[in-house]
Amino acid sequence: MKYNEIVSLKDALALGLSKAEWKKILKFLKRIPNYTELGIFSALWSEHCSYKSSKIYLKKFPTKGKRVLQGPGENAGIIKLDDELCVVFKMESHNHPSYIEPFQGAATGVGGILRDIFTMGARPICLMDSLFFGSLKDQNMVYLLNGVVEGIAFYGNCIGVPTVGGQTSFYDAFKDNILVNVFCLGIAKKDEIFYGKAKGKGNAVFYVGSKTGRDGIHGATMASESFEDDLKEKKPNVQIGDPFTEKLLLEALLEIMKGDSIEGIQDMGAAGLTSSSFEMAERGKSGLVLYLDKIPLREKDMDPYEIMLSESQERMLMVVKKGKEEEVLKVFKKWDLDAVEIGYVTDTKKVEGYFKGEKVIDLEIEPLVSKAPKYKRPYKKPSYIDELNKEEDIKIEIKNFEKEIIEFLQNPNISSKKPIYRQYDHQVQTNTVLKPSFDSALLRIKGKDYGIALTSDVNPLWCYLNPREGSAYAVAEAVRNLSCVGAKAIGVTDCLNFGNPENPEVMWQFKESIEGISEALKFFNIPVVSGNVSFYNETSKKSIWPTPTIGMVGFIKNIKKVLNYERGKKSSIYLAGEGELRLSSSLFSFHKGILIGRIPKLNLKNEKKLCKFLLNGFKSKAIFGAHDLSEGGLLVSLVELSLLLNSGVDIKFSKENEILFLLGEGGSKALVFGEDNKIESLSKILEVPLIKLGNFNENLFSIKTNNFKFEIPFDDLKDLIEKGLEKFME
Amino acid sequence: MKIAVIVFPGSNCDFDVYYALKEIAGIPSELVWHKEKTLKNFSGVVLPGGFSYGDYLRAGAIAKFSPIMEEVKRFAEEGKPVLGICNGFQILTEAGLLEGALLRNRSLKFLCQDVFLKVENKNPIFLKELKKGQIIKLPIAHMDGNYFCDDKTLKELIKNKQIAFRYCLHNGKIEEENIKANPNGSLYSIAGIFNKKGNVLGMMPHPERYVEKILGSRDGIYIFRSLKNFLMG
Amino acid sequence: MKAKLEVYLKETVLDPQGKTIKNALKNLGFDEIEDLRVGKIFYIDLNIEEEGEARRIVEEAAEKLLCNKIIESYKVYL
Amino acid sequence: MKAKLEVYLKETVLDPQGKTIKNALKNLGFDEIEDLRVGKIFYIDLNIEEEGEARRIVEEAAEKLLCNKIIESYKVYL
Ligand SMILES: Nc1ncnc2c1ncn2[C@@H]1O[C@H](COP(=O)(O)OP(=O)(O)O)[C@@H](O)[C@H]1O
Ligand SMILES: [Mg+2]
Repeated sequence: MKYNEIVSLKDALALGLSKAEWKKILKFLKRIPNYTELGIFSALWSEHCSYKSSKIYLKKFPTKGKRVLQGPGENAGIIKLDDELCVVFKMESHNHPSYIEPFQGAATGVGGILRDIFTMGARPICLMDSLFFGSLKDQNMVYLLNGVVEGIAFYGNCIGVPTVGGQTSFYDAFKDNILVNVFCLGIAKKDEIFYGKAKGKGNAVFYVGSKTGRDGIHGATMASESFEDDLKEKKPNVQIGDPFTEKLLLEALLEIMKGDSIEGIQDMGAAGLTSSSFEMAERGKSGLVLYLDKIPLREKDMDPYEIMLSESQERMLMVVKKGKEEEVLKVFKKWDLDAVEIGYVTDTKKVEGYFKGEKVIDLEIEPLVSKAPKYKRPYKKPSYIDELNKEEDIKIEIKNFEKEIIEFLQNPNISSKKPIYRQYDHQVQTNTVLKPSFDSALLRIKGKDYGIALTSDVNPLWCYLNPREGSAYAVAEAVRNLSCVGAKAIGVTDCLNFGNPENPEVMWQFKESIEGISEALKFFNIPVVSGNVSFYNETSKKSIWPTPTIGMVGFIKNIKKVLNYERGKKSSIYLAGEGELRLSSSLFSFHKGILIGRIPKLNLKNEKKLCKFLLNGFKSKAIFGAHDLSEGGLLVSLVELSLLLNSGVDIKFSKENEILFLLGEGGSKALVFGEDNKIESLSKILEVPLIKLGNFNENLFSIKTNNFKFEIPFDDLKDLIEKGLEKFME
Repeated sequence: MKIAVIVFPGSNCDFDVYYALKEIAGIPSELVWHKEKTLKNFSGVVLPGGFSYGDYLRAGAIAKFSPIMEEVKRFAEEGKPVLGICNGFQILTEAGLLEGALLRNRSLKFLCQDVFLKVENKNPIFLKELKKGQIIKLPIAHMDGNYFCDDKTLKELIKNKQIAFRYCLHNGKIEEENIKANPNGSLYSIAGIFNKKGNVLGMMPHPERYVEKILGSRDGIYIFRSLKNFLMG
Repeated sequence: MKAKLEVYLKETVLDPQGKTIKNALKNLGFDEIEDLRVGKIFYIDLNIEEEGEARRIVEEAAEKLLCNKIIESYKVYL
Repeated sequence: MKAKLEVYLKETVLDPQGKTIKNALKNLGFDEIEDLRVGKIFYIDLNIEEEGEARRIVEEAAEKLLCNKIIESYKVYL
């Protein structure tokens, strides 16, 4: 179809719009759009750009707070650190592209989130990646895992932003729709932030970065559809990442931003030039005139439709203050980058596009952005919820304890993620105080006493069994993970990965999940400042498990004083905290192929109490180090603690239900070590239950109970725990 | 006395090196853009790590043509200190200022991890503060760190005492075929080499990453302190 | 017999590596070079001598493993 | 005119990538593949038509930039 041809309902349907939406377009325009304009509607009204199914729910999130400088709605959210500095962060999904081409899909996911951060004037200082795959028994999954990890490594390492943490899970619910969520955080001076606003009538609009090709045309629409058998047809859309060009773009922009020449700037992400131009004009309450023949092209004969919808990477749209054009061009020239004036700002509240002298786009902004459709989609509680949520806990018989544990520790869900994060440069920029393997990554800020901590959490199995409580648990776990390194939560970004919102059962999961997250965040008083919704993670009518990834940022006042892991080896190991333990819904039972029974009850008050105990303990130097209990329960937590301190442990206890105590999951608990008497008295003061479990023990990892014994030389344990994943990544 | 830290397009450890030199080791330093043509006011130069030109083609291959490299060559000839770290090492080999080449890691994967290094020889510029045979811990972060040269060159390197560091186990044992002792598969476990004169050092591990206790180790400071003492005379 | 398999990015796919190398060559004064793209080449030794069979095997290896058909194409030379 | 430049590791240099790929192919049942080595290929468009001249330019680009002669060799095809 030709770019300036008048379209019909049939074309609208083909571009993923509904009949009702087509009617709405006609009503807004009072005329019939041409093909380019229709393409713009279809992109901006897609789920991915418009949040049409999620908007009404996202309002429930708490978004305000003393430290919040920018909440949801901009390229990224901003939280104040002190009177000078702030952090700018966001998380995004690149699920569909990563399934189609894992290396490039994941790489461009990293590239995209980095741009969201540095367009705001912040220098990106770290990345995290949250990955969800199907079981590695499937050869294709092994291919996807390796491709995704190498893609993230390729982009992040090259551009020089450390990947300091993340999470990785393997459940077959993700076998046809893997999830790749990437988090990025940057740091900026508080009063040197740039926004995606087109302001100042007559100001020039610049296009900067790589040339435009046909890659990714209609990526946003693709991310708003389920996978069906026509997957192959969608393949030509693959975008290629060029981290070297992005590094130049990053340095050039940060250099320009030191001056006073930029009025507003935005990354060309999903829906490329379309979303960046409309959104910038919307935020600036202005209009834009664009000359599409001026866009630097990589491929011959591209038409306005393709130009407006291309998702070529490493590009930005920028509004430059009058008289500063030369200044800007000079810097881009230094960095060997294309920068071209392609139009100017108006006050018409319209985006007007010209091509070969013909006006091919003449669209008011409001209908496309703020008046885009919003849906309150029907929802319905899925039948599996009641079937699976059995009250009675399951019982697991273990005959050969040692053998079963050795097997369990090699389950990729439990096994060390080192074969992944070893491929990520996690130290470049020399701020990384705690590397991957700790509950949270910890970064110092050069020239400051304080530091920041980061974690990314969600347990999809629990969110499946109970979307509301499971999601609240994700928040609780994140808070706990921050507390385990002595940091207090200051802000959240999220990436809400769900199935098809047109399916009422998925919509129910979504609504429940959002409510669970909101309640928990309100309880802890943590604001959401940015996020992303990824719907349509569905193949042939099968949706993924609900997976609301929580990316949480923490603050630590005096980073030098807090951590004392080295001194820890001489102290006792305690289990602190409380809460219901269950075997049903534990990873161990899942590992054994059992998936039935409700998840353990969450008690946010207990969580808060534990976190207070941890933070106070660090501050008063009672606690030298801590590690929380999560997937795999006490046993796995002990193994991980042992690896963190590079030392075995000697644990003895007797309990009524020892399997439950060792492998059950639930509640708010952490292992702590430090000054024994101080820990004990603090636990009394704060009324946090405490059990002494044993000590560290150089060469041997040993757990003895009345009925069970697990003993293994520390070096063997180290090999064992890496092998589970390593064997798929060699 | 001042050290130049060269910034190539795609360098990403430039600021880290500058920070370690200036703020931690206390050596006056400056970042210098690769298109500059003179290092007149400097007494030493560091080529930092990163991905110059994206490591496209071969790591370091394109950067060797940067205008500033003429000056780096002059420094090398005149006996002034030249230190190449990671990508900087790769650039020095590509430019022919150091022998050999750095191939893809044997595992074909990027490796970011701590390694143990044995100080193989003495050197008055870079290793004064270290003893021959001493074991230090530094991190590596690279895709192409697998050192290679032909037999004849290797013999020469050994004979001329041009090997600076070799990868080893924590107890100092060198095992070329053991991935734990020689993670990238380097020939003769070579982690860093000098030129014949001993004023050019190229090394894959990153000393600038371990100069502060808060980051886990200070073993990298020895190299910068040696350099400082040498330059201050 | 010996075979060569060339694997290259499809025309429409961005080749950042080729672009950067081309620019480097231009800076070195190679004005005659209009365009440059980078591909991979596999030199394969086969323990069979029949051409048709050899081609079939290399093509299968390309389809199965060596060529990522989403972004690449390939050619076999015997 | 168009030229192709093949750049490959010298025989004496270990090619871990080639080895890994060969093993992967063996695992897929490609028993006919005895050996496999990986090289790079550059597809070059030149704005000249004279063969000798084209060859000279591509060779010069190889010598200067595209081939590291410590580890690699090259061949030009027009
Ligand atoms: N994909 C990944 N990228 C980087 N680091 C990861 C990744 N997956 C896991 N990690 C790291 O491995 C460690 C263990 O992860 P996880 O078990 O999810 O921790 P927790 O249960 O404390 O949230 C953490 O330090 C985490 O940051
Ligand atoms: Mg944890």
